[in-house]
Amino acid sequence: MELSTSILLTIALAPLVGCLLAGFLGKQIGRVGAHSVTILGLLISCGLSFYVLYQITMGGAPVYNHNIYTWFEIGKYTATVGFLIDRLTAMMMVVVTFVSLLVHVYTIGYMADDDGYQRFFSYISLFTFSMLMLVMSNNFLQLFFGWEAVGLVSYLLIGFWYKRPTAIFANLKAFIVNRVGDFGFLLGIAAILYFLGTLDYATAFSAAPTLIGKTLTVTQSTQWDAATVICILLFIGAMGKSAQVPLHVWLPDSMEGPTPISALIHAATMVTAGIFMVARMSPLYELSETALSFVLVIGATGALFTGLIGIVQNDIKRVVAYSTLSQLGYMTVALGVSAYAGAVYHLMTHAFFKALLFLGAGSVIIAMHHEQDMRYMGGLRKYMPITWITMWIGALALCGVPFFSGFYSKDSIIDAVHESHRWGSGYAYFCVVVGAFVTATYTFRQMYMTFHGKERFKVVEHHGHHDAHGHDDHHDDHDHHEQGVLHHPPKESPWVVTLPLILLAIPSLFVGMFTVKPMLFGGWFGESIHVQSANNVLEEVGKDFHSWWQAGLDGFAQLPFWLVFAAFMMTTYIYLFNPSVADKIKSALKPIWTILDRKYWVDDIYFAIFARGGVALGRMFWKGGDAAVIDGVLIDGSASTIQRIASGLRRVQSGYLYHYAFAMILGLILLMGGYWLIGQ
Amino acid sequence: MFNHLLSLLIWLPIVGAVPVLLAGSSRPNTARWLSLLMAVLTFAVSLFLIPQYNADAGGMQLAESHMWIASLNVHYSLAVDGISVALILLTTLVGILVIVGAWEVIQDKPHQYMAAMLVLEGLMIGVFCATDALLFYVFFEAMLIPMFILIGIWGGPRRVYATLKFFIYTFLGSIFMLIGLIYLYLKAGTFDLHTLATLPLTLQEQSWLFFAFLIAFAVKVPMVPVHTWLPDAHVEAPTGGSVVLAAVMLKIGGYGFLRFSLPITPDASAHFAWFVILLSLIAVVYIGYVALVQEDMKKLVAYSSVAHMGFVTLGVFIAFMLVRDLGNTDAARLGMQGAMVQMISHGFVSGAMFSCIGVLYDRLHTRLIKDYGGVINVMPWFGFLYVLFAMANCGLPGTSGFVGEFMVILASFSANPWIALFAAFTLIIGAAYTLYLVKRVLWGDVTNSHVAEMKDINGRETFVLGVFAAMVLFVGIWPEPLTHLMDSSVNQLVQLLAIHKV
Amino acid sequence: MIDPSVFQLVCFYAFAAVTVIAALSVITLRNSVQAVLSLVLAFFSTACIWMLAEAEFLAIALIVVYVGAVMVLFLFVVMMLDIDQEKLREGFVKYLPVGLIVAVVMLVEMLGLIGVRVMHTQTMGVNPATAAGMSNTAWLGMALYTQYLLPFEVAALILTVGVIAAVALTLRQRTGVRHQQASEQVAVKASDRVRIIKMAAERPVDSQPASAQESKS
Amino acid sequence: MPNLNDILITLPEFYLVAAACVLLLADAFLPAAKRVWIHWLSILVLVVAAYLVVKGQPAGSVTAFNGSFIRDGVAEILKVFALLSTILVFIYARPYLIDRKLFVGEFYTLTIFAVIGVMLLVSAGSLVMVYLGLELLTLSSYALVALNRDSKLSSEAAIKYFVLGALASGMLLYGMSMVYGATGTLDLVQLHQAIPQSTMPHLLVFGLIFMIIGIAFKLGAAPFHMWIPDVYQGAPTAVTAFIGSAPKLAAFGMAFRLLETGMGDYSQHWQLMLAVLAVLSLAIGNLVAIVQTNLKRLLAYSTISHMGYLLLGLVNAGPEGYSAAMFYAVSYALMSTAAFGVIIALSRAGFECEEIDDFKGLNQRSPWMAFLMMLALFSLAGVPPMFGFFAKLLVLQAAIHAGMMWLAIVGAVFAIIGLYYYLHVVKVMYFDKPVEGTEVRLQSDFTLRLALSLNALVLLALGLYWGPLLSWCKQAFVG
Amino acid sequence: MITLSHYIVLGAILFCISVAGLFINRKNVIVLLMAIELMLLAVNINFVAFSRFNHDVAGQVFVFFILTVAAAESAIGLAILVLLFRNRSTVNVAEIDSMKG
Repeated sequence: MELSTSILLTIALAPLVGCLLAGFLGKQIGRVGAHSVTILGLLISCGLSFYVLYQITMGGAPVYNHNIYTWFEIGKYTATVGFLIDRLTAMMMVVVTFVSLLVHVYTIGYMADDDGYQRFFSYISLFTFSMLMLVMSNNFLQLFFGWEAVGLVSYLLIGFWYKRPTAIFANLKAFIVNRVGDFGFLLGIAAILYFLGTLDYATAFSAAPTLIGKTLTVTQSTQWDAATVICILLFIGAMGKSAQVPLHVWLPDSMEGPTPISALIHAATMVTAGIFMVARMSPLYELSETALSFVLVIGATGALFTGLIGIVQNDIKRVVAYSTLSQLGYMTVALGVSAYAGAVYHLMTHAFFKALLFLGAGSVIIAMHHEQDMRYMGGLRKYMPITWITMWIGALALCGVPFFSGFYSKDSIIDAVHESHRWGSGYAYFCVVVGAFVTATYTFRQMYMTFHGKERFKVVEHHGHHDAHGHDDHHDDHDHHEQGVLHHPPKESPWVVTLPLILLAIPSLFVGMFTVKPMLFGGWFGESIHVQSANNVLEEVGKDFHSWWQAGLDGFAQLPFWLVFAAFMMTTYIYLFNPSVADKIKSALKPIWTILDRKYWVDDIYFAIFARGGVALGRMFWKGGDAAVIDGVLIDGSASTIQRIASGLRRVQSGYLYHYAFAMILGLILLMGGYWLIGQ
Repeated sequence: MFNHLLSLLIWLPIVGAVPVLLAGSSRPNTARWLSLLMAVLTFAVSLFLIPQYNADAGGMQLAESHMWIASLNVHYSLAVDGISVALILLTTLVGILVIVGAWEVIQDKPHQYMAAMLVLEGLMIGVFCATDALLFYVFFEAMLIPMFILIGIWGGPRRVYATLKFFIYTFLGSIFMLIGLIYLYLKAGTFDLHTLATLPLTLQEQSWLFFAFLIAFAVKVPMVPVHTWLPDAHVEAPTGGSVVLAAVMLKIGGYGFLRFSLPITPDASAHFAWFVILLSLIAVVYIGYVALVQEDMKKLVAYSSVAHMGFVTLGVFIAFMLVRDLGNTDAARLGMQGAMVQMISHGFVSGAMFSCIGVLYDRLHTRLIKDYGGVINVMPWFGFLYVLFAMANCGLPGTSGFVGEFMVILASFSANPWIALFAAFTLIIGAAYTLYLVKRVLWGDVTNSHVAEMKDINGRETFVLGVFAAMVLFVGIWPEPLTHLMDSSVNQLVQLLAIHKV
Repeated sequence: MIDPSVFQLVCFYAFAAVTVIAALSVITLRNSVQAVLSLVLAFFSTACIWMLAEAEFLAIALIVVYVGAVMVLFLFVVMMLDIDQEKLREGFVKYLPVGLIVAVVMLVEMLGLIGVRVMHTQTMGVNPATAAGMSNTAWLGMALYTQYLLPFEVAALILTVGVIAAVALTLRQRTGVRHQQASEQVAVKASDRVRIIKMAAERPVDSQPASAQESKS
Repeated sequence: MPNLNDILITLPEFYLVAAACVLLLADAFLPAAKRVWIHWLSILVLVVAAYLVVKGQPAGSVTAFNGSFIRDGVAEILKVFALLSTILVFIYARPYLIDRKLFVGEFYTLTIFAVIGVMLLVSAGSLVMVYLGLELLTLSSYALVALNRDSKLSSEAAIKYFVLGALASGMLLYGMSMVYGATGTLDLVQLHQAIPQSTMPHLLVFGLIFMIIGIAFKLGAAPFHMWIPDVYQGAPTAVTAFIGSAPKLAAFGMAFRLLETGMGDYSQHWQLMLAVLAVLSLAIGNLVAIVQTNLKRLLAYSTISHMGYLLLGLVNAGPEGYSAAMFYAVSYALMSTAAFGVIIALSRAGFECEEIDDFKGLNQRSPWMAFLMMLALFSLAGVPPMFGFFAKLLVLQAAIHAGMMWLAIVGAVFAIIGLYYYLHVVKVMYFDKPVEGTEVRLQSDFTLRLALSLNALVLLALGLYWGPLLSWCKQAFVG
Repeated sequence: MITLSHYIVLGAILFCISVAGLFINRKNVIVLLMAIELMLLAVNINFVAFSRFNHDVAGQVFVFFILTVAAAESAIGLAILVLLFRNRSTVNVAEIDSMKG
């Protein structure tokens, strides 16, 4: 049965309606009204997404690819707005709407006391709409629309607490760094239009083989392969959005936004848009080995080196953020070895467990009254058991412990890299394997520092005015607090917070077992993902795959697991039994620690070169170019020159009659002389 | 009425200015309502253009022609194509908005202000309608007078310097065009643009004429390096003046290229296209950096206007490269269409940005960025609209600012990827200067007691900004009506590009 | 016997020399009266030169009109205005070289452009008036009152303007100067001349003599 | 022999002479209180004269008094506008003269004599008539400039005007003598025919140079412009208004008669000379005007530059150029009367509103006067849609058509510089605050305000619809 | 034999003397007026000579008019001079510079 356009429109527009209602009528409909309409919108959207997924996978609905309306039509170029619904899309829709729905519910609890309650719901619904537009698009234009729209919402949400200087710095940074990626992305789209003459996916993909042999004239003597140019340009977009090295710098800072956002946008959905996009463009990427190697190396670098930074972080959210960077690197590596399905699969599982980890972290933050520093936590498990357990599920999934969903996705990526013979795959393999150890290290460190060990905070009962304050205000006057001092003992979060945790823990735990075979090795994605047979590493990996149970058991025998185990032992010793070791290691490895703490100085270098440098350049252009040369010399200069000449000339008009007569005589002499010279 | 629709459009506001002026300073409200009535009437009349103009057929329509100066064979001839229609609609709409926007803001001699605005509106419409070069020139220059007055009387502290600079700069540019036009007249015996377009000219003649036209329109657009009048004029102009200047007046430069450089000197234009493209790219990059470090909000937006208008010239001249060198007429259409959409869009976006700054200025009487901060705390609705326009200014998809830039970048990639590379740089630098502005003005905590006392926008301001917002979103989400309106005209222009005169 | 043409030439040179010297005196003499008289001399000698050219009427007119009227007017003004002659000629020598150079350059240019050499061969020919069988005066008069009637009228107009202008600029109705008004004298009535005052027959005893004198007069 | 027909052809001039004499007598006998009659009578006289000029205009060109007088389209237009601008000057002048106790009959009679001079000059058919017409005009003008007998500036201006004017006349005469010597005739038409047979053609060019100086002096073209600023400033404003209008038309007529009617075949010789004068005038006029503080003086320098533009038309040396130049002269006459009219309207006894600073904040105090002045200034600056723009357009076109593109570009560049000082005055009127304590008391004279408004609005109206005037001008030069 | 050039050269010399007189003289306005008379004289000599040379009466008629006009001109010139002297008590050219620039 063909999917109906109205259902798809409803899926996309329901969150938008919610957003508009909550945003424009926020005052009128109140807090309850705001979260009701948005959640209702999401429910509709999510439910229908599941229905669409069902129809696509089980119901035998054909791939839906229709235009809704024409955006412009100029000569042979048309741009439209339309939907392409295949299995990849359907899966993404479900992930997006599901996580979004849970985040909506979670927000009721998390933002309960915030002044911007309605605004927040409006934003996240807007985000859901944008993300849906992105994934459901059937053309590059709409993709770019969604791409930038999620960037906008991300910008708004990172700066949600707009009074905090760090937040408004972070959102500016996020937007501009994303724009750097979009810069490449837009050029990539332009290149596609130039080479393929269309913006429509289907047309472009079917014409993709014609790219072979085409080149782009870069200079008189240099020709670049068309497919490589397109793919690398598009991937630059993905690097921005999916926070790949070296455009990763915005993501850790984006933790300035409220935690639900970190979960939804900066972990589960938006940042994976780049992964989705590359998977979507697989027919193009398959044409360029060079581009894929580029992707591979970038991804691998990110997977290892950003993870390392995670080890030295003390902010609970930042640890998860660096973990996200690292995991995005894994996905990118998968893309780089043509294991698109693996990447998308990891995207899905990661969405669940990473959202879980963020929301769990949020739950902890609520309990700690917006204290995010793990050095002032510890032993929280007895106060908030549900959070504790669910987070452990997420943590184990992240580490890739067998049978957890993360295991299936991550392990198969490592295997796929192992199988690949692409340039750079050796380096990538090293990175992802070591990365597994690193991942486990920061994950366990985080869990121990938060939930286990001694309590490193004091509870001072205090019936001051702070009781009346919402979370929002806590941030404002955070500095007035002595760190590690709570006025109430931590307690488990309300059900609106824990329910989403539980609902996310379930897929984090189980989704891998049930979906690994069809999705990874069963060709579930069908036509959505195109892999050339020579590149099909997953098929190679799949040859050893028999069942989820078997694979899980085999997992215990493999190198990654033992690395995770080693990390487990190490962190358990250090953080559970002998915390002083941590400091000793830190001082012993001071240089390395400094490198990691300074994040390889990437931020500093960028700030110095691009921010300060840009401003200095601008000032130079302005004062030197505009003010000094153009205005000073050319405009005002010529004006004053004229003025000077005029003042000189007026002195000729001396007022003396004999001078006047003399001027006339001179005129006569000159006319006569001139005529004498020229005329005769 | 439809036979003289264009005349009606031109003269209605100009004649309408007389009763407004006569209302005198003693009856300011009469003057205000009268001028609003005139502006609304003009807008209403301009709406008739949509059904009356056949967008599919393209070409010059609704023509009127009367002998004006028989002994010089000068005609009072008017006609519009799709591009003109779009620009006229923009003008009439902005006409209403500036009058509403100035309602109680202008307390000093409001009748003169409103009358000047109406005259200006009529003259600008005249520019877009004229198909006789001399008539065009007359409207083109006459515009300067009301604008000169507007900036000079109601402007800021350095208004005199700014308005003199504005007037003389523009006059400087156009006087050379006049000489070019006279030369053409002497060759062709007419000022009729259509005839001039078919006049055979050698490449050398074309080159001289091209530069005569270039300097006139480059100043108006404005292009680097003759842009420095714009920041000064904008900074000192009253809000309404800035809005009209940015929204409509700058477009006349771009429009002029289409009406003069392109059909009359196609070969020279193609020959020197690289030069204009180079200047356009410099506008995008160089001006972007300059905008980044501005301390005055209006100056910043003014510089951003220069950068955005760079896309207009880029789009027009990239079309030459595409048609002449590569034979890619479709991409040329895309580029030119992009330029046109960018003109309309920039009209809305910059108009809106200047209106926003006007809103702030009316409250705090300063335009310095450092005097603000945390405005969103006290003016949330304003903040919402401001962010929307800022996003449009940095070309976010879904807003009108994106459409034109997108098309132009797509087209320029087809011509040369390096051009596209520099053009697309606007994505980064545009976002940087715009959002840096937003950050410093809107976000943050209120640190200034004056800011704390600011009131959110009132109904009048909401109307003005709301209309702008609606247009920005409409064009951004569904540009097809706009592109369709202009498409056949653009196509015809592109066909002209291919015709060699030598 | 001297050849008449040679005699004419000698005369010409003599008069021309006098004219030039007189002209130079006009612009160099310190005393204005002397300058005017030099000018008169220049006019006289020029009139003689015109005689040589057989333009008798104009020669006479020059003397009658110029020397007789215009120069007298000049002299009159020079003498009327009380001018400090000495002061007026200070610094004259300073500018002489410049003036001389310019004048010489101009003369050279003029003579060069006129082409004096070419002209040197051109003689004056017969007297046209004699050829027409008329005296010079009649010849001139015939043209003046027929062909040049309109200019003649205009010249009259110019003279009128000269009169009006001179009067308008210099005539002053001075206040405080008593003129004899004949019409008023004629139109006077007896009542204007004599005023009869009625006086009281008796006067108060204590009134002072001074006031009585006043009222009487 | 002259006959009645000659009289009929010259009827407007004879009529004016007679009327001037009547006015002269009337002035002598009217008591001072009734002198206002002279004013109205003079205007009536001029109106009737204009009527006679237009009414009796024959088709084509006719001559009278043995060719001394030419009555053709060129003369007609110049006379009509000379009379018209003089009428305006009379209307503007009355309150000004009354305020300064200069309200005397001589002003009217001398001005009318000057106008007669203008009319004779533009109709001159021989070198004698050119000279006599010119002298009639200039002698009257000398007297008019000195009319304010108690003013130091007036008498200074008059003496400067007189000496330089006499020098220029002398040069003109010297040139005429040379031309006469080369051709043996004074009649312009015969001169034209005699030129090819001349045995001394070098004398012709030599004489031409001197005659051009005479013309340039009358126009006020640099470097023969030195009298203009001082005379404009020193003369009573009413007289300045006159000197700025009708005599410029006469100067054009004189140039046309001498250069085209007389020496049209020598155009290749005088074109370049005029071009040089044009460049110098444009440069000096526009540049020095920038640094002026006195509005009358500023307008004087602006006159110099305008005469440069007029010369741009003349260098074309063809019907097109002549019509452009005449159009320019007409437009200039109207613009300058309007500008001086405003100065008069703002002046009053004891206060000459002639410093630019006196105009500060005029828009606040008298918006209408400011508006009229703005119209005049923008017209002078040549900004469309004002009349002055089209005049500039035509002369630029004429110059380009003559193959002198460089000259047109020079004209264009100086138009920009010129724009600056006109804008400066607009700026002072509109953007500056009025000086405290100086309020403007407008002349309440109704006819002045009406005429001034009409005069300024005509600049706008003619800017919008100038076709008929141009056709008229072109018509005059056809055939 | 007196030729045309004799007269013309004399005219030119007189013309130059009068021109020199105009700007060498820096003091007395009256001398300026006299220089102008000299200039007219130079012109008259030219006219008379050319008239004789061309066998044409017009030149002499012109001289007649020049003489007439010169008389009127002198009258007005002297009137202005008197006016100037009354107003400023001087006829010193170097002191008549109230207006300049």
